[in-house]
Amino acid sequence: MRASAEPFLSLRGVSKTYRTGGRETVAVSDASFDLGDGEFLALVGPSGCGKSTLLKILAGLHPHDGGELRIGHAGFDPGRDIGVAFQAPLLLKWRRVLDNVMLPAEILGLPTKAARERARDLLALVGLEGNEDKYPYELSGGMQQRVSLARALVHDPKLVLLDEPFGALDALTRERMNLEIRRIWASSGKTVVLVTHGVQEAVFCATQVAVLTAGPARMADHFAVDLPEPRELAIRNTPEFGALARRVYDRLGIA
Amino acid sequence: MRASAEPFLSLRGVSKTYRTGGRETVAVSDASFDLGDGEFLALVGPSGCGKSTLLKILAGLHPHDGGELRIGHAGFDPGRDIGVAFQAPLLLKWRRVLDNVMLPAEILGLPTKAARERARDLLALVGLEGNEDKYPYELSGGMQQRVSLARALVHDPKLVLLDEPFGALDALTRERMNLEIRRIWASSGKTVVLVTHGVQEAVFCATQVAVLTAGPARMADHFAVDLPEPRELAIRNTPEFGALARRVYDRLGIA
Amino acid sequence: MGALRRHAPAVLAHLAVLALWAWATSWGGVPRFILPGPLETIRALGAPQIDWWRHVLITAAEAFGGFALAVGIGVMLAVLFTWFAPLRRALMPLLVTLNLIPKVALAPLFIVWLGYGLVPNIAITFVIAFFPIVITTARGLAEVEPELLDLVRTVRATRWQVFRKIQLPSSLPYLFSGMRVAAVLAIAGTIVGEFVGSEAGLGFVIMSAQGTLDTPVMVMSLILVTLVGVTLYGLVVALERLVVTEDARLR
Amino acid sequence: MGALRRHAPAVLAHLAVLALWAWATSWGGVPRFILPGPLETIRALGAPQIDWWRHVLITAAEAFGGFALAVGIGVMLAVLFTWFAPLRRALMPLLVTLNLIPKVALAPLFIVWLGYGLVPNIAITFVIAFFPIVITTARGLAEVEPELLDLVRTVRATRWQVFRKIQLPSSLPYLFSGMRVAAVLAIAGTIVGEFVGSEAGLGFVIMSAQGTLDTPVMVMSLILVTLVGVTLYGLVVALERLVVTEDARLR
Amino acid sequence: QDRMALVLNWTPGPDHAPLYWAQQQGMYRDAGIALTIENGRGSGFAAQRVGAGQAQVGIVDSPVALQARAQGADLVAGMMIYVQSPYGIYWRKSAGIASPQDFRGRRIGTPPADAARVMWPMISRALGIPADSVSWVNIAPPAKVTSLQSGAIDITTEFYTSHHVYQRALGQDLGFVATRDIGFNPYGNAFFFNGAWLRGNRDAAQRFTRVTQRAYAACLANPEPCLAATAQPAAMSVEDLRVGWGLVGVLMTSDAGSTQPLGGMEPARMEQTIEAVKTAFNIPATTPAEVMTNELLDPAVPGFRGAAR
Ligand SMILES: Nc1ncnc2c1ncn2[C@@H]1O[C@H](COP(=O)(O)OP(=O)(O)OP(=O)(O)O)[C@@H](O)[C@H]1O
Ligand SMILES: Nc1ncnc2c1ncn2[C@@H]1O[C@H](COP(=O)(O)OP(=O)(O)OP(=O)(O)O)[C@@H](O)[C@H]1O
Ligand SMILES: O=[N+]([O-])[O-]
Ligand SMILES: [Mg+2]
Ligand SMILES: [Mg+2]
Repeated sequence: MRASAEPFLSLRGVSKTYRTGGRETVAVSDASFDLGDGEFLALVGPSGCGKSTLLKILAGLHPHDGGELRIGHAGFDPGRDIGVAFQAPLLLKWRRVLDNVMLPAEILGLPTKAARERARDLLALVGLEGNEDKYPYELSGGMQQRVSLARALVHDPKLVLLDEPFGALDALTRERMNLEIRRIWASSGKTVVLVTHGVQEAVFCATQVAVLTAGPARMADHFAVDLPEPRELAIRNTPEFGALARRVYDRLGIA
Repeated sequence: MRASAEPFLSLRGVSKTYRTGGRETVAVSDASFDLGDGEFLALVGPSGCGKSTLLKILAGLHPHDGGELRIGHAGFDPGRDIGVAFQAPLLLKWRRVLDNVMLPAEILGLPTKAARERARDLLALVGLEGNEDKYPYELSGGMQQRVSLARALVHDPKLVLLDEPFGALDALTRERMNLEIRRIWASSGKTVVLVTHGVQEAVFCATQVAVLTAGPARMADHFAVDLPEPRELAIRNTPEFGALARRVYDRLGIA
Repeated sequence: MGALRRHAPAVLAHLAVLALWAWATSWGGVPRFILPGPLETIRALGAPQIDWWRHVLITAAEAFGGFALAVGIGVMLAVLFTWFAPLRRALMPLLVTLNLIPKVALAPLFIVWLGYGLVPNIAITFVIAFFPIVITTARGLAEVEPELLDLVRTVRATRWQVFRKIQLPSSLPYLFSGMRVAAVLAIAGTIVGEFVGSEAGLGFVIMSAQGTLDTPVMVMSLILVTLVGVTLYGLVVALERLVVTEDARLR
Repeated sequence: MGALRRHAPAVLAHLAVLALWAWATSWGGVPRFILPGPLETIRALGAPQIDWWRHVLITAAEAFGGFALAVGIGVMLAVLFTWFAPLRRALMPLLVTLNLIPKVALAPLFIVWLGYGLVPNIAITFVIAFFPIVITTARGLAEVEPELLDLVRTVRATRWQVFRKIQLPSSLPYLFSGMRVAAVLAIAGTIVGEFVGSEAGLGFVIMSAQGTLDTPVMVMSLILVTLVGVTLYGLVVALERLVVTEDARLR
Repeated sequence: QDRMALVLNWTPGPDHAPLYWAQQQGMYRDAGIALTIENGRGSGFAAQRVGAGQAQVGIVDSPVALQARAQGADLVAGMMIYVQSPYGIYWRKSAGIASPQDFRGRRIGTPPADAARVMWPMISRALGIPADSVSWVNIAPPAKVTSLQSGAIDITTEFYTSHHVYQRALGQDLGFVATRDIGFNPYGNAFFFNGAWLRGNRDAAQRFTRVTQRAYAACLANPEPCLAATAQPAAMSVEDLRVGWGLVGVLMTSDAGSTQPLGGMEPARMEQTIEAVKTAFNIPATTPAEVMTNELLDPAVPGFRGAAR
């Protein structure tokens, strides 16, 4: 597999409690796992179990309260090498679609021309060619989500954190996006963490699946997806795929 | 079936073009269908095809450019009898969860005590008991979406318009919500229009499925779901269900 | 403890200014007929001919009254402008124009027409303070997310309900920044009014003291005016704390 | 055509005020030593002893200069306050307090310390106009959605980048409502400054005319001051149109 | 009771002490006058308010009243207060000004509206320097003393009633000349009535004037009760009022040889005042008889013969 000697990502007993208005909400409790370089991890778990929180901790946005967290090998720059697509599209309403995608590139000071080229390519890739000059409010929900996905990739980050990036997409577009993100991942050696509610999607996309429990995010299961590469959509009809999906459903308590 | 003599909802060649910044976007073109009283319609179609636009037209928020639209029988009051859950949760950030759910009831001047009771019940029903006093920012994405769903139902509307209300939910919660919304629908005689990207969800929940084409929303297919009532989750494993789902996948161009 | 910590820097900054004042008037060589020392200024409180308490109350009444009017009428105008676009298009530019006419120069006309006393001074205060309220509130109402308006339009909310439930709460940050500015202007307006015509109030005392170069009385009056202003401003801030939901993310 | 339609109500409203003025001074019985008629006022433009153009330019220079300073320094302060919370906690209350001291009463100090002329008047204008900028901008910066800040924090945006790319654009509606208020205050500040000490400018002309009860010259000066103000305000509105992305949903 | 409003030339000061004393003693009430005293904001403002009929009588500097008449304000003087012109010119000796001769090439800091400034053509003639040998800068009234003391300006003009303030601030460094001492002596502040009201209410005007006249006479004779009555409304200390009242006495001193009662006006002096204003403002000609009347006064109250300077 792609994983190198020491893990790319390593969590040991990471936890996080929100304290607001006198309330305490334990969002993540004792999250521990390793992820090798170039792995594709799918995070699955019930609503409110702390997936988004965990992702924000990985993105360096929330300090965690306890435990140890290590990201990247030597030469990994958390400021340049992480790309995030949040659960909400979070587009800047005063910027056109293309300029929204350009945002991380601008901030990192990447060469403008090349970055614009890449932004256009990514927009085409997510099926939004011709919408570059629109403002966010002119887009449908699914279109906004795809802009946000393109933005997460524009600076070619080594670690890509995706929080339900396909939640607002129809089945067909979603399948296409699954294939695209896998293609990008496979060709670039990126490490990807994908939060998703689609069990089939998780198993199809990922090389590892982590299932979280309700309440504070705690690992209920974590296993490697040993399916052949490259994967075709048809793989979903194989018994091996079915068994892995069944395992996730079981852990989630779905009959 | 539940449908009475003249349809509850009737569209004839309804169309809608957005004109913004010198651009024209045809969002809905020539949408025509009837829906009987107490039916449950699922709208399925690719991202950006005009589903949300159509729903907003039904909600009376966008004037349509052409065609004819009729909603409700005599005694139907569009101001009191429609409940909408938009694609984004749209919670008021200065109101607590319970007060967010109360909003339509307040505006309609419903008796406060009873409405609060109902709001609490609905919050429990969507799995959010204990979160009544939180502010929206303290909720996860899926939790916000469920608050929005509860809000759409609090004033007991006759016509319920739901725009991907389960998009941010995990598989298990989503199944539960499917069962709950069906229970409410079956026990109250409401008419429901549900926009969804889940083909299985559409066939499982609805009595009618409309499939829209890419580009401006035009009907690609419209058929009745003749599955027995009440439906159990297990029905999804029957060949009848599989055939109907297959039909939708085919229309959407999914192999 | 938390409050003490929070306010300590502000208190220190104020004390620093006081210290600077004390220094300037003792060793700094600023002559007393330009600026008296702090002690001398405090002693002015004992001046028998000045009923300080009465002057403070009159100035406060004018400032608070004019401010309250400004908020009430300002918000009302902003709401009407949002409801009736033609009204806005007709009156807003006129309002701007009229506001640009320097009030200091108009003041004598005010008195010729209104006379002087509590009511005209409240009127002048109102006229000077209400503009920021209209501007910020109108802007706040206009900036409300259109999606939030859709939310209540589906249940055919009345204009008033839309305002009460959506527009007002979501534009409170605008309204309150307008109110903070208006509080400062209200104080200035009251003093301008009292300069132009009055028989009592701190502005009146300042004018009398200026005539005889009684700088301790003058500076004491200025301090009291400022305290009246700080009180008004403090009330605005307190109301803001009370009304605007603390978004814990923002602090 | 659209523009004409759009501005027609405002033009009509202004004409109505002019008509009211004409009526009041002819049949309305307002004596000319209080308010002269429009014709007489216009005739004041021919007064040989007044170089109107020069006075207008001086007043405009003071108002525009003080306003530009107010915007620049006001925004800078607001940004510093957002970046360094202790600075805000120490200086913001002091700023409020100092702003509440009535500037009209401080006139003697201004002259003693700054002298008179163009530069001191720009300084007075600045002092009076910068407060709304600080208040509204600080508020706007604070109201930025925290999620949007997260967005750029993942790529470790510098403070300056966060400001430039997220905070500034998203708080422009606040900044511009502050600038509108400040434009009005700048005009008032300039006139106050010219009242306190000046050798030229429209405030100077107003004072001269008040002394000789030359009401036509006084009213003409007021009109010109107002026109200078309308120009400044118009520039702010034009800049706003240019800079703030028209959100088609809002109009 | 006849209702009357009196608008002062400025906020209450020593020159108004007799009015507050008389009011306190109930002298107006006893004469059938319900009097309200309104604060003013300069003579021009008082002239406007009386001219517009919103006050029946006001204290107005005579030249200002004459200008206001030319603009259509119907004003008639019924009692003179400052028989001697109050205009004074003040300078800082350390600025290198030994006498008014040294004014040449200097700037005088004073509001444009200042009476001495608008009368400058005549004052400069009296000083013996060309009118255009000085230039002017606007300094707001409350800033004048401090500006002079701090060196922001070298010369200013001021009513003599503030003489003590300048003395306190500059002491030995103060240079001063009163225009009345160098031959420019127009009438100063007087009670001006609204002409139309006066014609219809001669009796009330006369009762008002006589009470006022007696009050001024009484206060000149025995100031202390008057000053005590004024401290509160003026928000000024009795000490300051006492010094100021002394200066008022100087200005109220009758001309040598005049037989006018207290507050009475010499037509010839009024004629000179009109001439001065005409020269300065190019106003239409008018006669003393149109602008003044001595008939409201009680001839039995003698003119003030002088105070110790
Ligand atoms: N800013 C916050 N302040 C307080 N509590 C919060 C905050 N954000 C999240 N929470 C709480 O933390 C828990 C985990 O939230 P999180 O958003 O991580 O869930 P999630 O797994 O992403 O859920 P979903 O699938 O619904 O998006 C929830 O109980 C939520 O209410
Ligand atoms: N306010 C608007 N102004 C201009 N164009 C708009 C606006 N809203 C939607 N559109 C355009 O109309 C089309 C239909 O949008 P709509 O939101 O109805 O799609 P949808 O079917 O709901 O898509 P999704 O599944 O992604 O939510 C899209 O091309 C979108 O870009
Ligand atoms: O102040 N006065 O002009 O009398
Ligand atoms: Mg989440
Ligand atoms: Mg949609």
